[in-house]
Amino acid sequence: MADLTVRVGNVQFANPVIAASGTFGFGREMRVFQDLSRIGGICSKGLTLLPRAGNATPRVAETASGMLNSVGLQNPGLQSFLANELSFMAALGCRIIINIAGNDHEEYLEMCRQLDATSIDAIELNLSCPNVREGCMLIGSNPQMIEKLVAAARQVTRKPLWAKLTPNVTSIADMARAAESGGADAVVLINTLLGMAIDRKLRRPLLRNNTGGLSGPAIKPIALRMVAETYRAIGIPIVGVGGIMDGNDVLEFMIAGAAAVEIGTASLVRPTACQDIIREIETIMELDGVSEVSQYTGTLALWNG
Amino acid sequence: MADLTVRVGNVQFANPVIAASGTFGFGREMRVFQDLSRIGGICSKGLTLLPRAGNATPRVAETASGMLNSVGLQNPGLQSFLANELSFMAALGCRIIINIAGNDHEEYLEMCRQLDATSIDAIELNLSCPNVREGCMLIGSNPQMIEKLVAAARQVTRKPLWAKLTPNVTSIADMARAAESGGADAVVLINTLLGMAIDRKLRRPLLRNNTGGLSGPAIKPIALRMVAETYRAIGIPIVGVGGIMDGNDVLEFMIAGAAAVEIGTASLVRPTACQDIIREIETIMELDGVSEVSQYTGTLALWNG
Amino acid sequence: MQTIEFSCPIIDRESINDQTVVLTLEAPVIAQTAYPGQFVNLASNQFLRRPIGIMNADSKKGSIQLGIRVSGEGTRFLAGQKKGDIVSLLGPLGRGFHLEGARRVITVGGGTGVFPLYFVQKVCQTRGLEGIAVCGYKSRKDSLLTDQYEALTCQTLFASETDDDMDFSGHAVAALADLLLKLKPVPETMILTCGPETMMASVAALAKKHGISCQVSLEERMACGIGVCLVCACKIKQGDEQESEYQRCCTEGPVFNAEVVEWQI
Amino acid sequence: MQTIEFSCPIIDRESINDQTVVLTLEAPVIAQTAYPGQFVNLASNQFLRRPIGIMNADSKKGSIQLGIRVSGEGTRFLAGQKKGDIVSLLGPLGRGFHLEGARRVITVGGGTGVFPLYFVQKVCQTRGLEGIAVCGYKSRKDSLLTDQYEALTCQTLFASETDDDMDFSGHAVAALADLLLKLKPVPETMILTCGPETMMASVAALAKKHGISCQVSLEERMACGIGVCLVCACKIKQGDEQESEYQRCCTEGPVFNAEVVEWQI
Ligand SMILES: Cc1cc2nc3c(=O)[nH]c(=O)nc-3n(C[C@H](O)[C@H](O)[C@H](O)COP(=O)(O)OP(=O)(O)OC[C@H]3O[C@@H](n4cnc5c(N)ncnc54)[C@H](O)[C@@H]3O)c2cc1C
Ligand SMILES: Cc1cc2nc3c(=O)[nH]c(=O)nc-3n(C[C@H](O)[C@H](O)[C@H](O)COP(=O)(O)OP(=O)(O)OC[C@H]3O[C@@H](n4cnc5c(N)ncnc54)[C@H](O)[C@@H]3O)c2cc1C
Ligand SMILES: Cc1cc2nc3c(=O)[nH]c(=O)nc-3n(C[C@H](O)[C@H](O)[C@H](O)COP(=O)(O)O)c2cc1C
Ligand SMILES: Cc1cc2nc3c(=O)[nH]c(=O)nc-3n(C[C@H](O)[C@H](O)[C@H](O)COP(=O)(O)O)c2cc1C
Ligand code: FES
Ligand code: FES
Repeated sequence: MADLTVRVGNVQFANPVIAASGTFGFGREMRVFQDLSRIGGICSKGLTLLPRAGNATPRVAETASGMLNSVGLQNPGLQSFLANELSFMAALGCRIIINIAGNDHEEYLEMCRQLDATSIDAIELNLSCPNVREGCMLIGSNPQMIEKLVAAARQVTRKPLWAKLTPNVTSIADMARAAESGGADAVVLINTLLGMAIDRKLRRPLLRNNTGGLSGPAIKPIALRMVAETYRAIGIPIVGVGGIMDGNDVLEFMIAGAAAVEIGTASLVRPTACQDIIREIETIMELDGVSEVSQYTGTLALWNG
Repeated sequence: MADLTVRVGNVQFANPVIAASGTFGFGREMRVFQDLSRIGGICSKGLTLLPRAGNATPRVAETASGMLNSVGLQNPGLQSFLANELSFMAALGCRIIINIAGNDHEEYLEMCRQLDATSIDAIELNLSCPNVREGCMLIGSNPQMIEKLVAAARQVTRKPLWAKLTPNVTSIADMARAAESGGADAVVLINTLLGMAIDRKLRRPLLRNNTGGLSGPAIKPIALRMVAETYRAIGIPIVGVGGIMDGNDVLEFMIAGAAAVEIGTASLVRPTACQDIIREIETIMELDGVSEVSQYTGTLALWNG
Repeated sequence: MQTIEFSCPIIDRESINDQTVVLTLEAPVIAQTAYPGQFVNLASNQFLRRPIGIMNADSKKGSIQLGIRVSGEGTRFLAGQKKGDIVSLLGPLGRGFHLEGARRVITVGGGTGVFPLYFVQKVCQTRGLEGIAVCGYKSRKDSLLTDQYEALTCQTLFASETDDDMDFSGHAVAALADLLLKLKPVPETMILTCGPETMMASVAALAKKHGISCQVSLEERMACGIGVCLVCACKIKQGDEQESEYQRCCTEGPVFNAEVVEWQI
Repeated sequence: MQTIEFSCPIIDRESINDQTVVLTLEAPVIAQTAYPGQFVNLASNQFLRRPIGIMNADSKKGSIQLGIRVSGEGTRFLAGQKKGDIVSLLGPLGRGFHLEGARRVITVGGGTGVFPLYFVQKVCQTRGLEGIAVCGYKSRKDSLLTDQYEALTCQTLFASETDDDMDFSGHAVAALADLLLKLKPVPETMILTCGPETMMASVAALAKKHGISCQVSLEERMACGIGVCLVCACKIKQGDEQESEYQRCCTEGPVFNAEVVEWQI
């Protein structure tokens, strides 16, 4: 039997497949499609300190091999999550990562404090949501702010801290190094690329928020490059995300340097994606004659010259 | 009859459709497929001061709704171009833009000097090629260097100067503003996004150059967003590029703020793309009841609130 | 674990007009449980799935019907599928119309809105409820399912905005207004509507004026259709004092009580 | 303006084995002008076109044949096309084999390389040239076009790496070496080869040893196929002193004289 376990820092996962934030809710709806105890982990929808209604609709536009979303962090707020959802998630039997976004530094810290006492496995600091005005991408495109925030969070919680970074920057490696310096346990690459779709007849953006985040296979080459680039720049683990649709994609991300991966948009078009992908990984490992999936991580041989 | 003429600064084009650098050669091969005197203009393959052999192969990888290329500016060098290709291009009957890339500041200037005496219609400063080690993207991701280079080029040529910018930056508007401050006549948005494709079996990048530039419909939402964002930041015209496949796409870019557009990858999969797209624009204008195509430019009504 | 069907063969395909087809799919599990107002999310040759309302379900034959109007690439592909082709779909999804306690059910459909409401009238027939179907079209040429509606026990009222040769000449809302004036009121009457938002808002206003309860089927752009991505938000009014909140069209909807809907028009 | 055909109906489709088909397309203009070694660039359900060598052209019937081996999504789609389906293609593209001045033409094909070389032997037959076709396969099960080659006037030599029941047991290169030893030399002999790069390099070395001129058909990943994108570069040696330079596989090639090729292996 293939050994699918991976470690991201001190946290062990049954397999490298984690459901990405914002594409799996809190797991409730997905139970119908697969046995959630068998996937590596679930990352919650992005939570904020106070409840957020999110942006006006339309919030989605289809693009070539991808989609734009501008949900804008609609969520019930941390308190309601802790009261109504956490125990449900905690009972699912897979690793639970909580994705949090703050309007400012202090909001992030307050959420970290509140999560410290819970049973969750890691906190994912969303430094990359392109659909809200404050916090997030503003912090995530500034290395000083990243380092400062991660270091401060490090002080208020013992939970593993993952920094989820935005690709909308000149140097992703600089951002990842900042997160590492701040004491992050892992970086998560990538969130969505800022994009726009236009309705020619109306001469209006299709999204009511004007812009949105691009996800799906369209962005995979960019994500893969960022993982490979960052792998050479930092020592902490990388969780790879962006356009992963099948088991082969997962292994490409691992070869590029990812210790584990997150599956986002794939779950929206194929609700059984996570489960299917785990099976596909097993099949390919047999084909490749690899017995431990973690052996793929960082084995990319660059061409030189 | 619809009026398809557009102006980019002082240069008038018969229509907004320009063949993008690197996807149309110097026009020779494309004559078979269409009457080149009827397209708006042709932008040459990127030229360097000295001949360049380009990168090792494979130089292409297919991706979801796009492709990666790592040609690496293979070209015969400016001198050979001037001796053997320019007169051919000049006789085609459409606007001719020459795309140039330097290893350093001085090489750009030397090429501008040499082009000043020719009959070409504009110089496109390639500040954005992701496939070469020096110049290009390094300059193009630093506002100070952009401004300095454009200003210096402004001193050595009276030709219209277009600055072709890279999307691999945190703020495209900052780069465009720098080009404007330097005295550019237009900015061209966008060149390719840096990406990677991996061969799982070989655990090697598919491209011999490891990384390549992502083009095609996959990147259209990013290009469109950058055009719309930049349109609000600068006063000089924008030439829109990135994933344009049909006439509707052209008009979306114009609505977002482009005065004209360039067609790249579309010509590779459909050699008649430029011609077809011009026809499609005419058809849509009739549908939209618009008589002058330039009336589309910058008419995007953003949602507010 | 609830079964959610995936690959369904097309067992029949009928062209309704040059833009519209009715596909009959073999989908026994969906046919068993689906009720009017629910939808399926269909894979096509495009990236995202496409939500289509369920037009009919035959639990005996194990088949469902979908009425599809070509409005872009995805529906063009789906409408072009042939007998024997297999489509991937998820369903039944969402919350449909509640008929509990109804005695008379008036449906008001506009355009493709007549498709899911056909299922409503079919169920009324089965349950022996009085049904009145108001169907509004641009013109006779654009009319859909008139024969099928007429074959049901419900009373039908076909309205055409531009032609004089249907039952009512004018908009479906005007037809309803006319109907409600002439009709002898019955307690436990319900108005169910599906169609363009402006039409549904007017129907809802009319229903309110007459004191009749009203349910509307909203349309929002969707991705997952199963409640996880939150792109399909609809503004729904809460209790009197509270602000309205976003609910998921695909999960809490697509059918809502008209009173709680905050119209976007 | 030269006509470049676009939409060609498939008029015949033959399965060669479970991975390979031969498609016959109606393409009168290409059939008229194509010569062996040229290729077409075919649209599929993937983003980029797919280059496929021309296996045969019948100028009277106005048709061409393509031999396609499934190696990924694009070729799977193409191989799955049926009679009557229309494919979009560009061609004929590139520079093929030069047969001018030849008296004896030896073709050495490996795997799908036997497809374009069939066209060579067909032309040899028409022109009354002596033809010898060496075709190498993994095993008899993987053999391709043996009947078709046998129906030509050329001498055939089928080599199988693993089976003993074909003409030669061993690699195509070994078969060629054997042949060249036994064969009475004729002036103006040419060796034309197409297949895996290692095979072609060995064939070229063997030809050189025997003082026979040799042409090879290179394969590079392509995008446009028409010479504008420069992704398909092949390293080609210049005059003795000069460095080798990149030439376009799709335009200056795919066929090159073996001596100028700088092998990448
Ligand atoms: C709950 C529900 C039930 C529906 N029932 C039916 C039905 O029974 N029959 C029918 O013909 N149509 C129905 N529709 C509309 C149908 O989903 C759209 O016409 C279809 O998605 C358009 O896809 P396209 O590729 O043809 O068009 P495109 O415009 O190319 O689609 C691009 C994107 O926009 C979305 N989109 C476009 N139009 C709509 C729309 N009106 N509503 C929601 N999303 C849209 C698509 O899903 C896709 O993501 C229903 C929609 C919803 C939400
Ligand atoms: C001049 C020329 C003539 C050819 N003639 C034939 C022929 O007669 N019969 C035949 O079966 N095959 C032929 N091939 C190979 C054929 O083009 C590839 O098998 C095909 O492109 C693979 O596409 P895919 O989508 O199935 O595979 P994928 O691996 O999914 O393709 C991905 C990308 O890689 C490229 N690619 C993959 N393999 C090759 C390859 N071997 N050579 C070039 N590009 C490749 C594809 O074009 C595509 O861009 C020829 C190739 C060239 C360059
Ligand atoms: C509808 C939607 C909602 C998302 N919400 C969040 C979020 O709340 N927090 C976050 O960090 N990322 C969010 N993301 C980004 C994804 O987690 C992921 O980083 C991105 O979509 C790229 O991966 P993919 O191509 O596999 O989808 C969201 C993505 C989508 C499509
Ligand atoms: C094969 C290839 C070669 C290119 N060469 C150049 C070049 O020499 N100079 C340049 O400025 N851009 C070059 N580009 C970028 C294009 O001009 C264009 O900016 C980019 O491809 C995005 O547009 P598209 O999606 O329409 O292709 C090249 C693109 C491709 C695909
Ligand atoms: S469409 Fe995803 S939540 Fe409704
Ligand atoms: S494939 Fe474009 S130049 Fe050869």
